[in-house]
Amino acid sequence: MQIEKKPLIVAFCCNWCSYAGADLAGTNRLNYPANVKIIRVPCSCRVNPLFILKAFQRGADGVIICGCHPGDCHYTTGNYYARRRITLLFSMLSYLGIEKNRVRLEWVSAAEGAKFAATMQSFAEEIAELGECKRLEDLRCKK
Amino acid sequence: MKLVKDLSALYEAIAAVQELYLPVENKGRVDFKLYEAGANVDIKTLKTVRSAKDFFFTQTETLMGFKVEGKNIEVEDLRPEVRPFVAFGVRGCDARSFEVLDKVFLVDPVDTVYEARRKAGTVVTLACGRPEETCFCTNFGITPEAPAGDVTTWLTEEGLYWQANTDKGEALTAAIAAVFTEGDGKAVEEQKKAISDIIAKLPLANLDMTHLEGVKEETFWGHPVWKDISETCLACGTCTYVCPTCQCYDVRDFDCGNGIERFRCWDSCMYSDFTRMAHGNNRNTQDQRCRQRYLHKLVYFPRRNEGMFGCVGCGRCVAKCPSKLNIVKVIKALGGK
Amino acid sequence: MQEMIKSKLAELLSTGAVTKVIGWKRGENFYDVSPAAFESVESLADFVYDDFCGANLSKFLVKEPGKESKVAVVLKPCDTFSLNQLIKENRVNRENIFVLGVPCEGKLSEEKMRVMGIVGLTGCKVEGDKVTVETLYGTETLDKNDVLLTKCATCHSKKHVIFDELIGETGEDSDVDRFVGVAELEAMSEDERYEFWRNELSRCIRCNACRNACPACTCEKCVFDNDASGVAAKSNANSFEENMFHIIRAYHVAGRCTDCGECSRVCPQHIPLHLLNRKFIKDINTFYGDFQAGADAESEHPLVHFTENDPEPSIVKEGK
Amino acid sequence: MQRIGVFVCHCGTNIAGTVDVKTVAEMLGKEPGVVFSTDYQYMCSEAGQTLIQDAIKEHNLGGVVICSCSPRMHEQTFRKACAKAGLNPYMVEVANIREQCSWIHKDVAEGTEKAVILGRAAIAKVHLNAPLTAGESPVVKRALVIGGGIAGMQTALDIADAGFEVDIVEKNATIGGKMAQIDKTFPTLDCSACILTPKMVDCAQHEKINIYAYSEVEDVKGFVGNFSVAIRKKARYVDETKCTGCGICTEKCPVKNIPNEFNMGMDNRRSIYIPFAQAVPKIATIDPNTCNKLKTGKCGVCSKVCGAGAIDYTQKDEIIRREYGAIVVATGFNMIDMTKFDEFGYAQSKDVITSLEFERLTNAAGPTGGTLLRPSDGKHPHTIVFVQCCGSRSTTENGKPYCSKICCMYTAKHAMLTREKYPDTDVYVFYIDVRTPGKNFDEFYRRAVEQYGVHYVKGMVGKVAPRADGTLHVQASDLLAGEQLHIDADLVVLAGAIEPDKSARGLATKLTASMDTNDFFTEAHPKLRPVESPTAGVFLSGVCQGPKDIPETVAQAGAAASKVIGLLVKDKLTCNPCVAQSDELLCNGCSGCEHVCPYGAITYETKEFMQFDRSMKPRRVASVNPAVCQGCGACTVTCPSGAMDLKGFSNRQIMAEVDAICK
Amino acid sequence: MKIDMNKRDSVIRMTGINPRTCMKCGKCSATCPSFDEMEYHPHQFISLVEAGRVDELMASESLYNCLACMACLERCPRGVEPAKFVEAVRNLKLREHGGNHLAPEAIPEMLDADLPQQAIVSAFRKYSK
Repeated sequence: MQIEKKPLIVAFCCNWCSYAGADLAGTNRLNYPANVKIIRVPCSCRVNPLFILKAFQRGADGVIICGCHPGDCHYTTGNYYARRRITLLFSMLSYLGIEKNRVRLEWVSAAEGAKFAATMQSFAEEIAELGECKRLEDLRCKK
Repeated sequence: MKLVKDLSALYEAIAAVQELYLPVENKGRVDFKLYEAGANVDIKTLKTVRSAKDFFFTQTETLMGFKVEGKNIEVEDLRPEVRPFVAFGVRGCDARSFEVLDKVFLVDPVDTVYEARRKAGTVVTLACGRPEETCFCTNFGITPEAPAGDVTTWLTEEGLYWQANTDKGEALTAAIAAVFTEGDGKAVEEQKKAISDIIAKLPLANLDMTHLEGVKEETFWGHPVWKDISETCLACGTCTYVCPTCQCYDVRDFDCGNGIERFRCWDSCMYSDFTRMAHGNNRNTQDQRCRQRYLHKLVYFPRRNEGMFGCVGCGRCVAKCPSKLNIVKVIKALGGK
Repeated sequence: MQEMIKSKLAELLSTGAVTKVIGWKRGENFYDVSPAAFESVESLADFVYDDFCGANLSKFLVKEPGKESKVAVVLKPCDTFSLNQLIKENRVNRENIFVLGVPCEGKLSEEKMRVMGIVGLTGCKVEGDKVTVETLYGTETLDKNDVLLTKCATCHSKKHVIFDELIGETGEDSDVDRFVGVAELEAMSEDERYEFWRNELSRCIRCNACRNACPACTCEKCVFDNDASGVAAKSNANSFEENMFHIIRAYHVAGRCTDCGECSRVCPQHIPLHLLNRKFIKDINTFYGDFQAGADAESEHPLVHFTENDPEPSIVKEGK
Repeated sequence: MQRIGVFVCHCGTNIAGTVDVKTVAEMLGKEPGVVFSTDYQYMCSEAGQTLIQDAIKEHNLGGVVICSCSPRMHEQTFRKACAKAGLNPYMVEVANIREQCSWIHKDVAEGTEKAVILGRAAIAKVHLNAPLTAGESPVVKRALVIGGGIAGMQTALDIADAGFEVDIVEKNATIGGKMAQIDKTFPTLDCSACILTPKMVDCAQHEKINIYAYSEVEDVKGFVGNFSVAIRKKARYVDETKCTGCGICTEKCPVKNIPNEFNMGMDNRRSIYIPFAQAVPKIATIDPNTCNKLKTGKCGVCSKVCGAGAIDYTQKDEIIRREYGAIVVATGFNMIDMTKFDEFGYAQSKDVITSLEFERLTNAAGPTGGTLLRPSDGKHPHTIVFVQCCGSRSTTENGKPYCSKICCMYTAKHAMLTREKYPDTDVYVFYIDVRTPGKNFDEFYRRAVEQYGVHYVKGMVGKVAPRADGTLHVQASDLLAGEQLHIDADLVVLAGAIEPDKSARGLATKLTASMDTNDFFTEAHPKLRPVESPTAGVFLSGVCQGPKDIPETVAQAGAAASKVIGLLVKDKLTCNPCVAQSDELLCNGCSGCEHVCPYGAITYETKEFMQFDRSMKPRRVASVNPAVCQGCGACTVTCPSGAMDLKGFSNRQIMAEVDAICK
Repeated sequence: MKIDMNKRDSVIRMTGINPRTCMKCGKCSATCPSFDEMEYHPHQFISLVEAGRVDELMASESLYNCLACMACLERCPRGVEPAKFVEAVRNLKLREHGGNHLAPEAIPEMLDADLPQQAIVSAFRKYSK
């Protein structure tokens, strides 16, 4: 059962657009790395900065948040709030010297299966290049 | 009397035989750090921000683990391996604090982690060359000019005078014998005198503590000082965490995903969830919590420990409390009636 | 000045206009000034307003019952921003508060003196730009700027934004660039910034003084204290928890922090926590337009607001 | 700790092909709390569901994890199945090991490992699930149809016939849409107006249908069953209740040179106009941009000639707010702007026209009275070149990547009709592929070639250049002959790509309905829910969802209507139980959540709370209206103390998933 | 009919365009001003490259009948850019002549202040293997 330890990526996907986009990528058999693991949230605005930090604590090497394109939020405005929150959080992480490529936000619609797969592919490559996340790790979780 | 002229040679020599911890400066703040070559050692600054209790009673200490695999749980002993070490540059007040802590941790049931560290540690104290206005250790019978410890040292113009007091101290002295020369010790006597002169001028050196002798636990319970203090106490843990004698801790579990790490960490009686139990909390309001903190040090602890106060007068809380509330004010308020 | 304030407060207490005053009280020595509550005219004898009244008293109002009795509070200009913010968030009932605005020329820090190696402090006199300090080991004369509290050295406003009565004159917004420190860090490389913050945050003893002093941190129960939150912690077991606590704390007050600087003032380890909050303030100003929390009690804070043209998070990558 | 059952679906070979389902079931069976774990061929089948139900009863399961396809596919199926076995449906979690695992990975070891991890995450979540009960909300028994073309009309008629009230909002002065402009319809060649106008009249006369013509949707609030829509009724400057549609004003108006939109600008109308003779409602409209009276205050001729006294220059836009249970989008299409394709010379020559312009040129009510004449000189064209795929199937920025679907057939129709009416014309059709799937479609196209002698040439036109003598030099490929053709044409007709109406994008935002990259509305499921938008209560009719011809549009319109009827016959809708809830003991009353809630579901009240010293202290605390909350979670992140949490997606649940994934 | 997939791959690499995106509409050939002079027309370049029949193209005069006017590139609805394929086949031909036409060592003496750096880079790219 032991597959080589790859950089681990947690993807928070909004139920209405990005999670559906991920489904579409699957329907179209578009491959992206298996180390991307998706967590379904109702909306990108449901993603609490705590979840992102928690993911790093638990050993994630990259975290990506996907939501509906601005203006297309199923709940009208959720992704606009998410955009502000996430922008500020990302800026703060970078300010603390956390590699800024460790986190990403992408807008992926339900129709953009190809974009979803391509995004995950490129994000996984970026994270692989950065290697293991050392700056936000909790060694207790890595034993 | 043994004298060391080259301090860095001394550090190197100690570090060669044991782990050496000593005060290191970082951006104007001094704390005990593991010695490494080139470290910015600062033994002139009187007080480290954190007290020396960290040597024996660390802020967090992993105790055990539960490794979870499927439906099986395996218990692991995660207590750290303790290696012999030297705590260098400890002041008299902190040295006394170890005795206070011993009363808690070395009585039955003995705290094995604390005991292991206590046995492994050699305490090298340093006389307080420049006592400060926040110091009031003399009220507790501490002699800052000749502090206790396995080894006592004095930093003088000539160099560092060194005097081993215990077997552990002698052993350390023997292990690094090469760094010593002999000095006449005059400078030590002069320094002791100079320190005594300064102490005489310290504003808090002669507190009236008589009203605390032999009182009952409940004597001061209804005193108005608790409400006064709690009114602007922020309920932070600064006083507790800089205090060398505060010994309360919480045992918590951390879920690491694959299992649990059980650890203990300092706790503060200033916190609202301190000693919270299933039924709720013993002390619900901040005045009750403040009362607990000060009476524990001034009344409850001495009653159980032959009059030994749970305070060593280091003055850290005096300097660090964000609201400038501290034990000296309480001592005075209780005395004033 | 102090006497004028005292007599005003005495008047308020004696006429029954207020039943309690929150101010500062003289302690053991020149710098020993505690926030305190005064409930009688006699108790005001200990009232003090001087160069060491750095503490922001607005947060103590949150504890007030918020009904029936009225409380007077003495606020410096920067403290009034905090009060406004608390009113905006319904944490303080404006009707039960009497705000006495007092002018401020910058408060001093005895801790800064200690860091400069000046110890055994016994007395202090401020004359113009100079501060003369008496110690057990002699007398020192210092530049006032060098011993100002960090928050005062980069004061953003000397204007009272909310008050019922002023003693003296209110001032103006300052044109000091308070973001210099943030900009210096931004100019560093990622690795340098990481090292900088590691060095700072690794000293954190998790005493919670920053949180408990912060007028924006008024949660009934902090997530870090709430065992049900999933992120509760009482100590920093490792570097992650140091980062986590300070990132989330700064994040939770982002858009609400008035830059009162209490966090840095109370930190026993002198961690420049205000640099975290100011980073958020600077980002908000840059990304979403200038915003000063607490400048009024109405405007929506930037994180519960948006525009359709807000920048994307990729701006962080494009920037430095 | 819950007693959890794990059910791993093979989905035939869809999952089992790249995921070792036995191993997954075995591995997950070892997880804490899992008391039963198995795999099965098709979990969603009757037998699969029975398997789950039996296991729930036999093992007294408190939680169920199904490792199968996307929860967007079968979560409801499994929830219902579990509910039948007495388990609360919200104690079910689906681990998506098909779309997000087996289908994207080729390596079995990799797929299996990932499936196990996804299963663990679902187990971790179920441990923290709590039984939820859905509330109910009433349904407003009225539907709104946006767009009054054939799609909108058909939908409205079908809904109205079922006995529900329907409002049609049409942005133009009349309903009818594009079909009103078309001359004949393929493949039967019956007259478009003859079949459309009776429907328009039906709409106008139906007692359950109310038409808001010359109106637009201003904003949409609410949610399925309870939409509240503001409709802007634009000022016509004519009192609808008085105008008889006699048309005198449209003859007397002195402003004569306004390009007539109905005839694609190929003739003129007046400033006050009725779009066409059969317009519904047949009411005159003043064009405020060109009317002298409105612009300068001088004129007033129409007012003088109107016998009914219907002219009202002071009329203002009116906002009407109405409640609806369902909304149907039928916003239709337009042809893309052909001026961007300079190779076709559309902007250079009047004789290069679009197909819709060609329709008007051949229509009896058109600018030429139905005689095919060149727009430039009014002469009869002898050589006509039709170009297909103008902008369709193009990945360049001016074009559209999709096939516009209708062009092959209408071009065949145009070519055939031209040859029939004017046998002396040479007709060329340049095509890339001729696509004629449809009943009698290919026969129709072959007739154009075989009986009518239309020259079909495989190849594309590369250049259309106007010559000094007024002819058009057409340079094209004949790929089958391997030649470059040079044709001197009199008329070139471009079958331009069609695109969704520009208003659709803004409307989608108001409706929070999602769109694809081409601005076509996305359907809830491409196969199984083709007339529903993913946004509950919003339905799709006609070309707004994708290119369609008339019979398909009518069919889809009927389908959308039946979905709407299915919704409106219900008296109550079950609400989503995954809503926010506030913990009063933690709430500090800051109002952050109230500000970010898009539905106004959060209100505050002041309550007194006992303090530890037994005194009472008032505090504002938030409460959530579960019927209004839609469960987005915006409030939960705004709340610093975590007082606000979302049922079904709680902080602890999401963190548990994070933990499980990362361990 | 010689199939040479290596050459095909070289052309694809040089153009950076997948010839399979061509939908064989013929618009390139319809727009080509040199159509009549060419043995192989622009759309056929794409088809032949895709089929690996690059040798036929290399042997054909058509290579030099292309004016590089880029009309085909401009008009193509699929972004296939036939002109680039013609250019790529020309380059293949050039490189076939053996040796590098421009050695790296020769470059320094060609440098002068007036010569744009870009010209050297593109020449180097074109004339050396």
